[in-house]
Order: sequence, then C-alpha cells, then structure tokens
Amino acid sequence: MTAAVAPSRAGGGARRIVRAPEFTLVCLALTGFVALSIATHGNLLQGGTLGAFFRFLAVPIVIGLSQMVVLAIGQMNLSVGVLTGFCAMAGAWLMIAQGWPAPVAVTASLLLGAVVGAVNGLLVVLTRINAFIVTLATMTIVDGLRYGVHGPDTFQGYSPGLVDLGRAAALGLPVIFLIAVVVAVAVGLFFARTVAGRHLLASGGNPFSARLSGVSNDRSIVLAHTISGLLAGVAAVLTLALSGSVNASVGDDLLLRSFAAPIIGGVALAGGVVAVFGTCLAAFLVRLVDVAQAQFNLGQSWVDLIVGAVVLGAVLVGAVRQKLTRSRK
Amino acid sequence: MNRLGRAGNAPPPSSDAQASGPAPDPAPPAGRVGRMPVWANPRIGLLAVLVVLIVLFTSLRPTFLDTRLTLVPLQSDVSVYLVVGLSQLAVLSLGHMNMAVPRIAAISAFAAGLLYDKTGAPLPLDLLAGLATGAALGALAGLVIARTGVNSFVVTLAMDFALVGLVSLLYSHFTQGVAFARQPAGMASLGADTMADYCTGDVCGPPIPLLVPFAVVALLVVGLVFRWSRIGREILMTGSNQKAAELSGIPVQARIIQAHALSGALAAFAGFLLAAENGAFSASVGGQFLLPSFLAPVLGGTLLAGGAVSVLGTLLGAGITQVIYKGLNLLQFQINQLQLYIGLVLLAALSLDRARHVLAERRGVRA
Amino acid sequence: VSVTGCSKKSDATASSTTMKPAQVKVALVPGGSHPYFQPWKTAGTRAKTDFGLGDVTFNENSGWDQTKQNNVLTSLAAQGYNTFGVFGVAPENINTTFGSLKRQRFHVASLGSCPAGSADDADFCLATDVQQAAYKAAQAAINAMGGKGNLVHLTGNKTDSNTQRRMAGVQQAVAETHGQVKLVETRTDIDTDLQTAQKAVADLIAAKGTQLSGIVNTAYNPAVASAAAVKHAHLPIKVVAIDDDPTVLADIRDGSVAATVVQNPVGQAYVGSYALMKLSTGCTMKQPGLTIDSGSFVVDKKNAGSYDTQRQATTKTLKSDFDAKYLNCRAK
Amino acid sequence: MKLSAQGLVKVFPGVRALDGATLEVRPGSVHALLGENGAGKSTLVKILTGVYRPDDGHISIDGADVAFTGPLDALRAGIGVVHQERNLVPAFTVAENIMLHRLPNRLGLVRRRRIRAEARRCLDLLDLDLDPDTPVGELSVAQAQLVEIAKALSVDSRLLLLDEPTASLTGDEADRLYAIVRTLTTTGHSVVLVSHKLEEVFAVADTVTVLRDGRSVAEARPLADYTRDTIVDLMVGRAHAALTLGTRRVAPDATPALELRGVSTDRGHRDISLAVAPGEILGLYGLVGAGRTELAKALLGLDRITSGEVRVKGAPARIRSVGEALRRYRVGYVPENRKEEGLFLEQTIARNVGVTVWRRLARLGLLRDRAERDLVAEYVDKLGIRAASPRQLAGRLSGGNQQKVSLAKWLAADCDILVIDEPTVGIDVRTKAAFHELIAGLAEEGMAILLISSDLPEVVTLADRIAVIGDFALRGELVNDHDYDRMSQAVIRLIHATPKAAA
Ligand SMILES: Nc1ncnc2c1ncn2[C@@H]1O[C@H](COP(=O)(O)OP(=O)(O)OP(=O)(O)O)[C@@H](O)[C@H]1O
Ligand SMILES: Nc1ncnc2c1ncn2[C@@H]1O[C@H](COP(=O)(O)OP(=O)(O)OP(=O)(O)O)[C@@H](O)[C@H]1O
Ligand SMILES: [Mg+2]
Ligand SMILES: [Mg+2]
Repeated sequence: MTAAVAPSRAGGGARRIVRAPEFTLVCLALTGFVALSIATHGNLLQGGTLGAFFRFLAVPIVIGLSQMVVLAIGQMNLSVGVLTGFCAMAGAWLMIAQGWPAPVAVTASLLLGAVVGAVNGLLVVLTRINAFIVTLATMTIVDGLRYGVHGPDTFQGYSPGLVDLGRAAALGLPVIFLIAVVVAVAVGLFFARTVAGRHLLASGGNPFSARLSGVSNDRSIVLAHTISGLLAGVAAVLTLALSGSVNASVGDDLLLRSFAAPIIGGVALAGGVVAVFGTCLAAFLVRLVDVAQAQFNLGQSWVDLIVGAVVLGAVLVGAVRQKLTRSRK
Repeated sequence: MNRLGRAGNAPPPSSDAQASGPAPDPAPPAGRVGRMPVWANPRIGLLAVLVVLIVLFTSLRPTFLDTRLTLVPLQSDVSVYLVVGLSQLAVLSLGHMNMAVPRIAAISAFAAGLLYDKTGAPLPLDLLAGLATGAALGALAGLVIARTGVNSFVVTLAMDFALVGLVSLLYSHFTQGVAFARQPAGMASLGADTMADYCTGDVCGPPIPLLVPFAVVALLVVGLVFRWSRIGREILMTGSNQKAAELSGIPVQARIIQAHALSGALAAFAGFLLAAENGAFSASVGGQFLLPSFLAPVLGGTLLAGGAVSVLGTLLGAGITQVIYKGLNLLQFQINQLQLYIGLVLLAALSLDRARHVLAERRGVRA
Repeated sequence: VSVTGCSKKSDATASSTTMKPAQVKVALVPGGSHPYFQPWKTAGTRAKTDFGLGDVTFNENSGWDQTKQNNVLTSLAAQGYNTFGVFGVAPENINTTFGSLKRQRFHVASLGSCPAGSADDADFCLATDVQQAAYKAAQAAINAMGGKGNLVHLTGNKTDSNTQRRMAGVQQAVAETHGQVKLVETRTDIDTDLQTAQKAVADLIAAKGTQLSGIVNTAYNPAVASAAAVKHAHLPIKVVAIDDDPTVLADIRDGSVAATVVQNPVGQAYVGSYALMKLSTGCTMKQPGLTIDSGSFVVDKKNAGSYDTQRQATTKTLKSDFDAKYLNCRAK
Repeated sequence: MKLSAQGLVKVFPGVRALDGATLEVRPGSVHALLGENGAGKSTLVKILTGVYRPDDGHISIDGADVAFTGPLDALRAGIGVVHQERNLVPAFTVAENIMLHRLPNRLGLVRRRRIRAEARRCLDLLDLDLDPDTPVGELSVAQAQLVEIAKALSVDSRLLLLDEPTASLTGDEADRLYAIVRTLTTTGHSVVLVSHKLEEVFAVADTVTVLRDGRSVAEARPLADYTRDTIVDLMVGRAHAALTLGTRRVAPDATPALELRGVSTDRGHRDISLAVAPGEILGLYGLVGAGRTELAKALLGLDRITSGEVRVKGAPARIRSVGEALRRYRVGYVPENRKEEGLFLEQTIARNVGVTVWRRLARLGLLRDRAERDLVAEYVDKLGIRAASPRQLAGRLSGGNQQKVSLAKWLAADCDILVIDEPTVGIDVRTKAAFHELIAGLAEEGMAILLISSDLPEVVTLADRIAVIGDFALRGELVNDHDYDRMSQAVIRLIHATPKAAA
C-alpha cells in the first residue's frame, strides 16, 4: 500500500535477539554466574554448590510464575505465599496425621491450591471488589488456616520418598529444578499456544476488545486465579520435597519475591504481557546473590544493600539500552 | 492496574467527587440529568460499614467504648496508619507504587534520632530532619523512575532492599545495636498523652491522643494538595494519562518526582509518629508498614491505576481496618481464628459496600 | 508539647489496690506465635488452679509487631485482665509499653525477654539470660568440636537487641579458646521463616561445609534447618540447636544434633504468674525492675531424658526465691 | 439479512442516548445511519452488536426476535462490526487480533499457521501489505483501523456495521473499502454505515436513517430522496446556513510566527522548510504515514531535531517539551489521537479543559473551582460540547464531543501558534463547519495555525497555503485558491511527484 509502511525488519535475527527484553537479563545472569564462578575459584561449579544453587531456584521460579499468571490479567494475588505454606502444611498433615500415601497427599495439595485460587477468582468476579483487596483478605484467612494445621510446630519425616526426590539429580541437575523447568515450559506453552491462554492474555491486554471478540473476561479471571493457586500448590509440593520439614512459617518469604521475579523479568503490572523466560531469569539473578552471600561471608545488611544497588543498576542499564536502540531505529 | 476488577465498577471516585454547587448545563442533552444521591457516594458506603462494625463490636463487647483502654489507643493507631496510607496514596495518584515506605520510615526515624543524639536538637527539629530525609529519598526514587521510565515497583523495591541493609548498618554503627538510647524531650508525652492530660484550671481537653492532630494535619495537607493545588491536580492528570499530560504541557517528570517526594515525606512522618507511639527511634520502625499502606487507600476507593485518589476514603479505610482488628482482639480470638475472621469481616464489609454500589448503579441508570 | 496556660495533670502514682487471688486475672502475651511459647499455655493453666487465680489467658496475636502487641495488651486490659506477663516484641521500645500499663496500675512482668538497656519499667523481668544461654550453646559446640576448628553462628533478626546479646555471648565463648576456635561467620536475619533458613544453610554448607566443624544456632528455624542439612550432607559438623520442641529432641536422639540449649518457658509462665499474683495481693518488689534468670540448660544425648527434672527443680527454686528474696510482703 | 430494531431506548446516567430509535435494514442494501455528534449512532451500533443491552425496544433478524446477551451472540448471529473506537489488543499480532473471536484450534491448542493464513486472506481483501505477525501496538492509527476492518470482514457476516470506518483513512483506502462493501451487497449482505463524510455516504449508500437526540427522524428512506442540504437540515433539526469562509489577508513580508528551516529529524524527516505567518493557516497535507504527525512532535521537542533550525517569531527556538512550547513560545498542539494523547478519559471535562490554564488560574499554587468552571463553561458553550455537566467524565462523551474537548483545552490555553492534527476526524458536518469557522476565526484574530489534515476538502476550505509532505520530505507548496477541483489535482500531482522533482 502506501510507500511509507515498510518496517525495516532487514536486520534480521541478530538484532531481534539483542532487542528482546530478556537480553539484558540473560547478559546479567551470565556475567553474574561467570563472575561468581571465577571469584569462588570454581567452587560454584562443584556438584554440591551447583546442586544447592538449582535446588533452591525451583520454588522462586514457580512462585514467580504463579504471580505472573495473575499479573497477566492486570491483577495481583497477595495470597500466593501463605497459600504455598498452607498447601505444604496440609500435605504434610495428610501424610503424617492421616497416613495418606505421598502421591495422594501431593495431589491433594495441588488440588487444594487450585481450589483456593478458584475461590479467589470467583470472589473477584462475583463481588467485583479489587483483586488486591480480595486476595489480601484471603491471604489473612489462609494465614490463619496455615497456622491452624499444626500451630507453630514443625512437621518432619513425612515421606522419605518425597524427600529423596527432593535430593535426587538427573542429567546433572536436581530433579526438583527440572520439575520447575517443566512447569515453566508448560506455563509458556499455555500462554503461547492454547486458546484459553490467548484469551486470558487478551483479557489482560484490552478487556473491552476481548469482550467484543466474545472472550469472557470473568472466565479469564477465574482461570488465572485458579492457575495461580495451582502453581502455589506446585511450589508447596516442591517445598515439601526440598526441605524435609515444614512449619507455619513456610511461604512467608515468597510474597515479595513472587512480585519481584515477574516484574524484573519484564511483566507489566497493567496486564496483557507475560514473560516466562524473563521471570525464570530474574529468579536466577536473585538466587545468584544468595549464593554470593554465602560464598563471601557477606553480612545480610551488605547483601541487601548490594541487591538493591544491583537491581537499580540493572534497570538503569536496561533503560539506557532501550533508549539507544530506539534512537537508532 | 486492576483493569478487569474495575470493569464493572463505578466511575472512579475522584477527589472532587463532591464538588459543590449545581453545574451549569450549557447544552442540555436529551433526557434528564440525575444528581447523585448522598447514599450513592462511595464514602458513605464505607462510613456505613464503619458504623455497622462499631455497633456490632459494641453490642458484643461493651468495653469497645471504653475510653481509656479502647478508644484512645484506637485513635493513636488510626492516626499512624492513616499517615502510612496517605504515604502510599501519594504515589497511587500516579498509578505508581512505593514499596520502600517501610524503610523510608525507618531511615527517616534514624535521621531524626541521630540528629537528637548528636546535637540534642529539640523534637520539632528532629521531626524536620526526618521529613527531609524521607522527602529526599522519595525524590530520588521518583527521579530514577521519571528518568528511566522503569516500573516504580521495581525501583522502589530495589530501594527498599538497599535501605534495609543501610538501616541496620547505620544503627549498628551509630548506636549500641538497634535503637537510640535517649529520646528527645516530649517524645514520650507525644506518644502516650491525650489532650485530657492537659488542663487549664479545671477544664481538661477531650480524650484525644496528641498524635491525632498531627495525623489530621497530614490529612489536610494531602487533601489540599490533591483537591486544590495545581501541582496535585497535575500529578493526578499525569497518573490518568501520562502521554496526554506531557502533551498538555505538564512537566511530568517533575510531577513524578514531587509525588514520590511527598510519599517519602509522609512515610517519614508515619515513622516519626510510630516511633513516638512506641517510645523510641529504632530500626524496627516501619517494618510492618507495607501492606497497611496499600490497604487503607485501596479500601477507601483509591485505584491502583492512578488518576484518582480519595483522601477521606483513606481515613475510613484505616479506621475500618483498625476497628476490625480492635474488635476481634476484644473478642479474644486465638491467632488462627483471628486471621480467619479479619479476612472474612473484610470481605463481608466490602460486599456490603458493593451492595450499595450496585444499588446506586441501578438507580442511576433508571433514574 | 506544653501549651501556655495549660498544665499537665500530674501522674498519680498511687499505690495499687490490693486484690484477692481470685480477682487476679493474668494475661500471658508472647511476641508472636513460636514453638517456644507453647508451654506457657499449660503452665498458665496450672498456675491458675495452683494459686486460685481468677483467670489466666494466653494470647499470641501480636504477630511480632510492637504496635499490634500494644493493641492486644490494651484489648486484654479492656476485657478485665489486670496483670500481664509480656514477651516484648521490641526490647528497645518495650519499656514504653510497660510504663503505660503501669500508669494504669496494672502489674507487669517482662517474661522471656528483658527490655534493652539497663532500665526495666516492668515489675520484674524473668527471662533466659540470652547472652549466657548463647555462651553456653557456643561452649557446647566448642566442646563437641573438640576445642578447635571453625564455628558458624546462625541467628535471628539483627535489629533486635536480644540478637546483639546472643552474638556477644557466642563471641565471648570463642574468645576464651584463644584462637583455637574461629568464628568464621555470623548469619543473622534467617529466622524469618523455615525456607529462608534452609536456603541459607544449604548455601553455607555448599560454600564452606568442608571447612566447618561446628554450627551454633540461637534461633529456631536455623536450628531445624541446619540439623537436617548436616544430616543429609553427611558432614562431621557439630550442630548445637536451641529449645526442645519434638523435632529438635528427635534430632538429639539420632545424633544429628550434638546438643541443644533449653530454656525454661514453663518456669517463666508459672513463676511469673505466681509473682504477679503476689504483687496484686499486696506484695511489692524489693527491687522494682529486677532481672532474674529463668535458667538455661545444655541438653545432649546423655541427659535428653532427664533434663526436665533439673528444670523443674530450677522452677521450684525460682518460686521460693521470689518469696524469700525478691518480694516484700506485709504479713497477713 | 433483514434487520429491524424498534423503539430502542438506552439511558446512561444523566443521558438518554437513545429514545425510541428505529432502524430497518433491507437485505442487500447499504444503509446510512447519520446524525450529529452525540445523536446516539454509536450507542445504536453497540446495542445491535450486544455490547449494551437496550433498556427498552426489540430487535429482530429476518423476522425472528433476538436478544443478545453479549457480543458473542451478535457474532454468532452473523453481525460483523467496526466500532468507532479502536478495539485491538496491543500486544497481540495483527493475525491474532483479526482471528481473536474464533481462534482456530485443535484440542484447545492454537493453530498458528491457520490463523496467519486466514488473517492473510482478510488482509488481502483490503489489499493490505501488512506482516500478519506485527504486534498491533506498533501500527499507526490508520493501519490499526485497517486491521479493524479486516477483522470485521473475517466474521462471516451477513450484516456489517461500520461506525466511522474511514475517519482515519485516505481516499484510496476508503475507496477500496467501499468497493468491498459493494461486492458484499451483491451477495445479499447488508451494511450499515455510520459516517460524517457525506460525500462518501452519497456515493455508496442506498437508504438512510437519520438520528436526532436518540430518535429516528428519517426512517429507512431511499437516499435519493435527499440532498446533502436536506440531510443536514434533518440532522440538525432546522435549516442551517451554508458556511462561507472569507479569505484572510496576510501581509507578505510579515515575520513568520513559526518557521522551519531545513529541519531533519531522528524519525527520518529530511530538510523540511515551512513558514506560517501570524493570521495564516498553513495546511499540511499528505497520505497517511507521510510523517506529518512526527514532524509536529519533533517540533514540540518530543523527537530530536538533528539538523536545521526552528524559529518562533523570528528568533531561533529550542523547544524541549510541550510545557516549554506553551509557556515560553506560546505554541499549542492538538494531537490527532485523542484517546491516547489528547484526553484524560477518566477525568472530568472541566479538568480536561482546565489543565492548560491552571498555571494562570492558580493563586499561591491553589485553584478555585469557580474560576475553572467559568472558564470551562465558556468553552463548552463556544464549541457546543454536549455533556450532562462539566463534571462528566471525558471518556463518557461521544467521539465528536471528545474531539471538541481536546481542542477546547488548547483554545483555553490562549496560544499564538497552534498545531492542529486531524481536527475533524469523526466530527459531524455541523460541528465540522463550526470547527472550521472557529479555526478560521482564530487565524483572523492573528493566530498562526499549522493544520495537519488528511481531509483534502477541509484543507482546501481552510488553508491559505498547502504544503504537501510525502515520505518524510516536503513535496512542494501551493497557494490555495479555494477551488477544490483545481487544488486537489495539484495536490495529487505533488504527492506522486518524486521529492527531487518538486520545487
Ligand atoms: N458509556 C456511556 N456513559 C454515559 N454516557 C454515554 C456513554 N456512551 C455514550 N454516552 C452518551 O450518549 C450520547 C450518545 O453517544 P453516541 O456515542 O452514541 O453518539 P454518536 O452519535 O456516536 O456521536 P459521534 O458522532 O460523536 O460519534 C452522548 O451524549 C454520550 O455522551
Ligand atoms: N510503531 C511504529 N514503528 C515503526 N514505525 C512506525 C510506527 N508507527 C508509525 N510508524 C511510521 O511512522 C510514519 C508516520 O506515521 P503516521 O501514520 O503517524 O504519519 P502521519 O503523516 O502523521 O500520518 P497521519 O497523521 O495521516 O496518520 C510511518 O512511516 C509509519 O510507518
Ligand atoms: Mg459515535
Ligand atoms: Mg498523523
């Protein structure tokens, strides 16, 4: 048609990769990893260290995805952290107090997560109250339930098989991390390839036009919250396998991280965007800092200070890079 | 940000929802122009919820109206959390978030404590030092956000992280651990006394904590800023549509920085009030501020999307949360039940407000 | 704050009214929910029957937030509770809370944790001497390590004055080895939740597991985490835990934990309630704001079955000490 | 398909948008739905497509009553629609947006190749050379509009509702659309066309319904019964005087109020020189995508000028922001994209208009509502903005009224130089005439106006000189003699000239 419309896509693959939003994160992650490997004289690459690195990366990834799914429709889920703790406690209780076999208890944990998530979604749809408030309310409720399972005491020794799985390795990587990767791929495929996933994203990107195309925004909301809950359930199961002991404090560290990973990974709070890979990378970055702390005997205060500074630095670099590519365009 | 949640909601409450006087109607369209009935005002719904809760708790526990043990501490808590909420509200007006509210409060309290510790400056000066620190930190966050265009959540979260570390480093460097040993004169009275403790002859003041007037000043200032000041309005316009604001000649970068500075100053103020209430400038000041900072304004009808704020709503939001908490505590629930009921009462209270809203919408349409 | 023409009402520090034991209603208020406080419940109930108290309640709703704890305290006061045993959330501020309760003529005991600094506005403080307990724990670890090697200290919130005291206790024990034992690291802020503790411990062991000979814990979640991690890593690291909840005791029995330092929550709640009752019925503290150590005990495999007897004896002594040494009671 | 809607009523808080409107569409016809801004056309379209539920009245299709509960019902009933507002998901590709309402799938998995193929087919119908994989967010307004049309065509519709489909299109593109419309009617499809461009309406429509204040005043009458003037009279409800604009006299040697000397920009403009004198209107014409909007934005400091010079009132100017342009140089800019750039949809009309003048109204940084209200009332009155009250949210206004608010803001700002981008897109004839009068009046009062427009009749009516931009370069400049035929030929010649050949 008109002469003007000839977007110069000639640059091709390489340029597109450089422009991809994940590029900065990949660079940062790689640099960080290599730098840390060198600085620890290769200690990071040794079996034990590397194993610990990836084992404790699993939950942050899954919980980040759990939040991301809800961010995709422009909402938030404040209950992800306590829900993870609740599902973990419930699973342990089923195994110890009820004597359920591990596979059944694990399935029950997952279902429990999904059900609580669905309740969140239904409450949002039925009451039309802001999801932030609804999930804040359910967060306090689930917090009470989590405590109710076993008071402040710790469950231990619920399932040797499950805990062995948590320590097992395959292909040189912890099984638990591989599970998280599989979950991430599944979430990625859901958003990229399924009708439900596309509809969900459309609802997030422009609810009104989604509605005009016959997409039910209400269904998208319930679906997103259900998946979010299910993923919290997955995180709970991973926690059970990973730690060998759980108590009512499990999940308390997850709320802020659940937001940090997707948002650093490039997900907009406004909805309509997902970044599975970015979320995983952001979780990876945060994990790098944990490890650096242990390796270099850094005080927690310094670590917090450094993490803050690094993230601020990263956003600055990202912004500058974006400005450069835009002006070159 | 909660676009879907908003889809069925009323027009966003804006601070001028109650603008007075009948407006001229230059081009009367077909049909009648309905005026919003008083009960359709979202603030009324919250007020009703608040009254219902108070009546409910009073009938269950008459001591809810005990002045000394219930009402006075309740007022102090509402004062502190009102200012905490206003601090978040200042950036919600832009559609931004300030995740650093807790630590800005902490570090500002540190600044105030340090000034007193080193120079013995009187309380008002210490307060000013705290406010200046908070405003400066807020402005810094605003500057980064405005210049890079990076999400405020990320920037302020990173800032919070950096400050967490800094707070504990500073306290361990400047104090014997975690708090200043000496507090400025008057701070203890400020936190603990009520006006009833001060008398002219036989006439004593009402049983209102001394913290309350401070919070009222903050409320008025923020109300003034967003309701009548040009800068406040331009901040709201920026929050409503940044692109259009820029194309309307609003210096959006400056407005972003100012809103964040206001947020920082209010966080510092909240930290100061909490330190007074609890009796010391310590590292733990502000540690629990994050969720309440969102709860009060969002409950009060401020959107996370920006462009509209409700200052009075924030007061009601803070009031409702504290009343729920106080009432349930009086009912002596154990911790797990307490959590459960807080959530349930919150949902029930909001659903009540929703019912009013749905009614208003229906009436509005059929008027 | 003074306004011209106004004058402040003077605080009438009139003597408290004397009550009968049946009028005394004790509220035991910990800083938040934690396994450590669970024995308070039963100890409180026992105190109620033993001393014929009006009521004893246990309320852990403070959620580790000083503002919330103050709220809980005034709510309980409004409900008619007139004496308080409080584990202050923030030791540096808690005197303010105590002061305001005292001004309303309630008797207050600081239980389980004392205010920071030298002053104590409560009637008395009955608590573990945390520095002493940490010192003992570190000593137990050093002994288990054979008097030399690298030691790590895992503990809680750095901006808490009790943590500062614990760090001092551990440092003291290490200093006494004259360089034989090196305190290679003190990790704070990992008691927030179990996962954080587990992750920190896993990273620590991955990074320097082979160089370590001992881990001393002065917080609960790190203790649970390090016991499990060391067990699975099959490293010869000696772990000293804290408290005696079933998980820790099980670890002691199977040897994955070398020792634990047990405190005396029962004594705190039971004797604390007793002393509060005495104060309400007309006794006074000879020395207001006195700090009393409720005792701490090193428990290892050998005395895992018997330590409680020792602890009960301590509790008894504590109670009689109140009568004999700390309280001033007019003869009835 | 035969569509019949009887006695439709739709009430919004404070407004009776439809008040017993009736619409009858014969099979195989192109039915024009006309009316002033705010007459209720878009509301009617939304009711027919299930977006709104009517408060009263009923709809039947081919004789059977229908009650849509949502847009999906309407889609299923074979009703395709292009709404007045763009309704695309910005993060999705062109192909997905087109196919969103019926994503081809196998077992719930999306079949991307099918989507792309079918989207391609719809784009080809419009002769659109767009990569189906481009995210819609990257498209220009016009391209997005074409995608909307492709999307409506992708519904196998028997009834197509087009609400202002050509508002942001060039003549060529509109012609192509209408060619398709005619082909559709030959196969029994019906089309309802809402447009303010009466020339187009007369060229394609067979029958007409005119809405006035939510009621139908001419119901399904053959269009041949009317002339342009009688239609306009029906819309307005009284005889209206045809507009005659006097030509302004500009002193030939006056210092230009705004001058561009050899400006090149980051966006790729090359060596553009223009000048507007006080009291003069310079029309900036070009095809969609020619780079006029970008030039305006660079001028206002939103894009970087890489070489050349901008002069305001004879002195070199470095404008870095709109605020600076407004305050220091008294230059205003009315953007073309009112929803995204011009308006604060969630704010009241008063705030929207007042925003540029707060600085002037404020005392000690504080504003009184009274001052703002008086000022706003003045402009609401002047531009005939139809609103329940100045406290109504701008987002609730009809499209045309939104455009008026967007302009009112800049009129209130009291500038010397105004850059106006596509001012009358989606504006009814009467208002358009009023707009033209207004713009001409502004120039008469001495304002220098740079009028960017893709509406050639508008440019010829208003401009004193016409600059033609093509592909980011100046193709030439013409002195307007207000003879439409001659001018349009000259302009078209310039557009198709190569940049070098142009003088
Ligand atoms: N969602 C809404 N809420 C309140 N009022 C509305 C809403 N939508 C439309 N209106 C009002 O209904 C009336 C009819 O609007 P509509 O959009 O149908 O007009 P229109 O004929 O399409 O005008 P235009 O030619 O300007 O597009 C207007 O007065 C408008 O302000
Ligand atoms: N997101 C984008 N990415 C790349 N190029 C773009 C983008 N948006 C617009 N362009 C290009 O910018 C140029 C100008 O676009 P635009 O259509 O706004 O110009 P215009 O002359 O103002 O036309 P009109 O005002 O009639 O729409 C076009 O060449 C278009 O291809
Ligand atoms: Mg319309
Ligand atoms: Mg343009």
